[in-house]
Amino acid sequence: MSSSAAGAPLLAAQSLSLVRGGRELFCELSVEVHGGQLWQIEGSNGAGKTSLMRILCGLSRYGFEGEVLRSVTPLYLGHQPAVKALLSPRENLQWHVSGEGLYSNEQIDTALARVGLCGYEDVPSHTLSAGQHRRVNLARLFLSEARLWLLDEPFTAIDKQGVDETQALLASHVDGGGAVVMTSHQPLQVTCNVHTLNLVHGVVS
Amino acid sequence: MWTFFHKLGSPPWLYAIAGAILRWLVPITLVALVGGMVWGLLLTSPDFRQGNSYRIIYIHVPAAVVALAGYYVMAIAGAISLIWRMKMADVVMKAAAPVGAALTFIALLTGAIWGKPTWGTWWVWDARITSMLILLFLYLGVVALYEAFDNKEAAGKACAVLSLVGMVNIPIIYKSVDWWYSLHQPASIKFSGESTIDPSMLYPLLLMIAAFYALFTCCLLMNMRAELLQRESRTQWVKKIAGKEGRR
Amino acid sequence: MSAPHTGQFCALLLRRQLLLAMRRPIEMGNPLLFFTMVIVLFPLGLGPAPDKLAIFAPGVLWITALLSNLLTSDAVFRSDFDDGSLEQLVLAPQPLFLSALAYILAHWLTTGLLLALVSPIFALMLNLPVSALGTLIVSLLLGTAVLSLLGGIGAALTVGLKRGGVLISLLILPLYLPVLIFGTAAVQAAVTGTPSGPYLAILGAMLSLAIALAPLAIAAGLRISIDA
Amino acid sequence: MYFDSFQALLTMNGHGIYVWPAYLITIVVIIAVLVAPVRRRNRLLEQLAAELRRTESAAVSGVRGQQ
Repeated sequence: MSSSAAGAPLLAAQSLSLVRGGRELFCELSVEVHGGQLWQIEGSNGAGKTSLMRILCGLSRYGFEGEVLRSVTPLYLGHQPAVKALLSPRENLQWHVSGEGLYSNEQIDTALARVGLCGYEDVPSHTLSAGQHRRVNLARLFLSEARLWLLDEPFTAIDKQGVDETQALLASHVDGGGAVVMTSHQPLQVTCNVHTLNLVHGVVS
Repeated sequence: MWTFFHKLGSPPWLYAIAGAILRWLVPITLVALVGGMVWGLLLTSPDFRQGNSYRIIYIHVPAAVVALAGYYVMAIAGAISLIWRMKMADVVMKAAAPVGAALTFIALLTGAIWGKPTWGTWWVWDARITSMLILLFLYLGVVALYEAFDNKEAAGKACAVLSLVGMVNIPIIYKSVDWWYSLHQPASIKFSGESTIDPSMLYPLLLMIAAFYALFTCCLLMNMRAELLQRESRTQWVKKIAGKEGRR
Repeated sequence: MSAPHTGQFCALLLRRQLLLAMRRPIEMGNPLLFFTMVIVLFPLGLGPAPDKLAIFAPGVLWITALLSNLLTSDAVFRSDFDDGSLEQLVLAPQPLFLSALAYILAHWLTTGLLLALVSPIFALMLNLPVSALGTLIVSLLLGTAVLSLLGGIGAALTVGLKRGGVLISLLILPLYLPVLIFGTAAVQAAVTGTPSGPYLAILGAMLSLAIALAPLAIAAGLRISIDA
Repeated sequence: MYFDSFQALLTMNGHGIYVWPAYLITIVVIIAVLVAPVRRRNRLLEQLAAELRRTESAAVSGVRGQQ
């Protein structure tokens, strides 16, 4: 169920090159992400993984060569959790600045319960820990209807159980015809096939 | 036409053509500047009202005119850089800002010096001088914003937005200040209208305006060349030039 | 569950920003406190003679309003930039310039509007004639909205910079001038008993122009700052 | 020439103290804006040339080291 995915790609990057501070981070990188695929971007620290993610999701619009085509609006989770300390987790998700969707209370309750924040729905977020902030952010994955997920280090500050649950979620998203592009230092333990994109060597088959 | 446009986007070509233009433009500029100054200082007769102090007009007015035009050059380059993503437009913008600021400074300073014998005071909150002061702030804002960004590409885009905002605002600022001055204008200060200028005084003025435009172009091109070298310092064509000219 | 359409999203953002401001009432009070303190400085510096104060009152009130607006404009996008919300906002499918307008409206409601409403107290302390109070409020309502929009441009351009605080004043103070000129002129006209309508009309025209153009510049600035 | 003597040219009926400094400052500023880019360019080129020499010599010594 890997490269057989038919139709137009959800995300296509054509010969991306990036030079930062006189150093070439990657060169002529091309990748096509179809529904039903999970891509992991590989590279050591400072290799340009985050830069590539920002180019793929559209936050970086110049300073690189090449072209990125997105056929759907992706959901992007960056390094910052985008959780307002003054708002409760429920308010954070309900009025999320990403403009994704309007969710009912039940949906939010379920999503927060899935990330282990049951009972924290209506406390101010500044009483939560950094890891819990990241979990609030991950709850967006349970709510989202976006087909393409771009996740930059989604497992940072998440405990073992949370990582397992998130990986299961990624697998079910991919099985449902969605696509995931993510960076992570840990090897993924998921039931689906993992495609690897290496910043130096390109697509690894 | 399109090949010309494409060539404009090519740094080595731009560097070479700017060098070729400068080779004859710099001497012409210097001759025009010296000629205009000598003409204005030595050969014209003094104004019947202001006496010899009016000779400052030959640097004050050209500097002010070109400073204002320079802002528009900068803003239009900014628009090109934002709309067509042309990197060379960023270079033009970056190169224009300090020159424009320097010319505005000249206009302000000579205006103040001119004010002393004419109005008896160094500084008058006259509409035109106040507008020039605001123009200086706008220029300095662009320079400061550019320097504040570490990422020079983002700096260029940010300055482009700022200079466009400034361009929309310049007429509004000028009109407001003009109106404000007419509201508060003390009766003792009067201006001699420039429309009554005598041809014998006008010709050197026109020469000086042309000379300042040429000066602006020279500085613009020279700054662009330096900026191009810095931006392209990793490329082969710059290394070749460095290998040829850098050893001394 | 579908994505909110543009108007809905702007209303959501507005509500979110207002709620955030309400949860930090002290921060909402800070510009007002600043306004008060600077107003107190002027009689101390200029002398307490009532007639002298009355002459300077329109200018003093307007300059102080302008400074307290400047003080707060740096914070419009700052916290959202720091916690990553701004990235998400930029990526939202809804047009960014309308979202930016919602932010600016929230900023104006929590600064300019409050300032305009409390200004009569300070105007009376500065001996401004009662007949000019109405004009003062209207001119501040219109003028501070323009200031918020212009300040938003500066905030958007400098939000990615660590030391943006001083820079923002250099960038936007020159743009504030027309508002200051006509705002003061309107109040002065009301003091002398001449019609202040034309000046208010000009302020309104400036506001219309600013509403039309400033959000575009703010959106462009935000995209650039996010990218840097 | 309008002025009769060098003295008259200098004083300009009392306006010389305004006119001459104005021109002088202008000339200084003009020279500054003309010289600044030239100096910047020369400095850049020298830096780049030095860098080139460094990498060249490094390459040469690297080759020697291998031999």
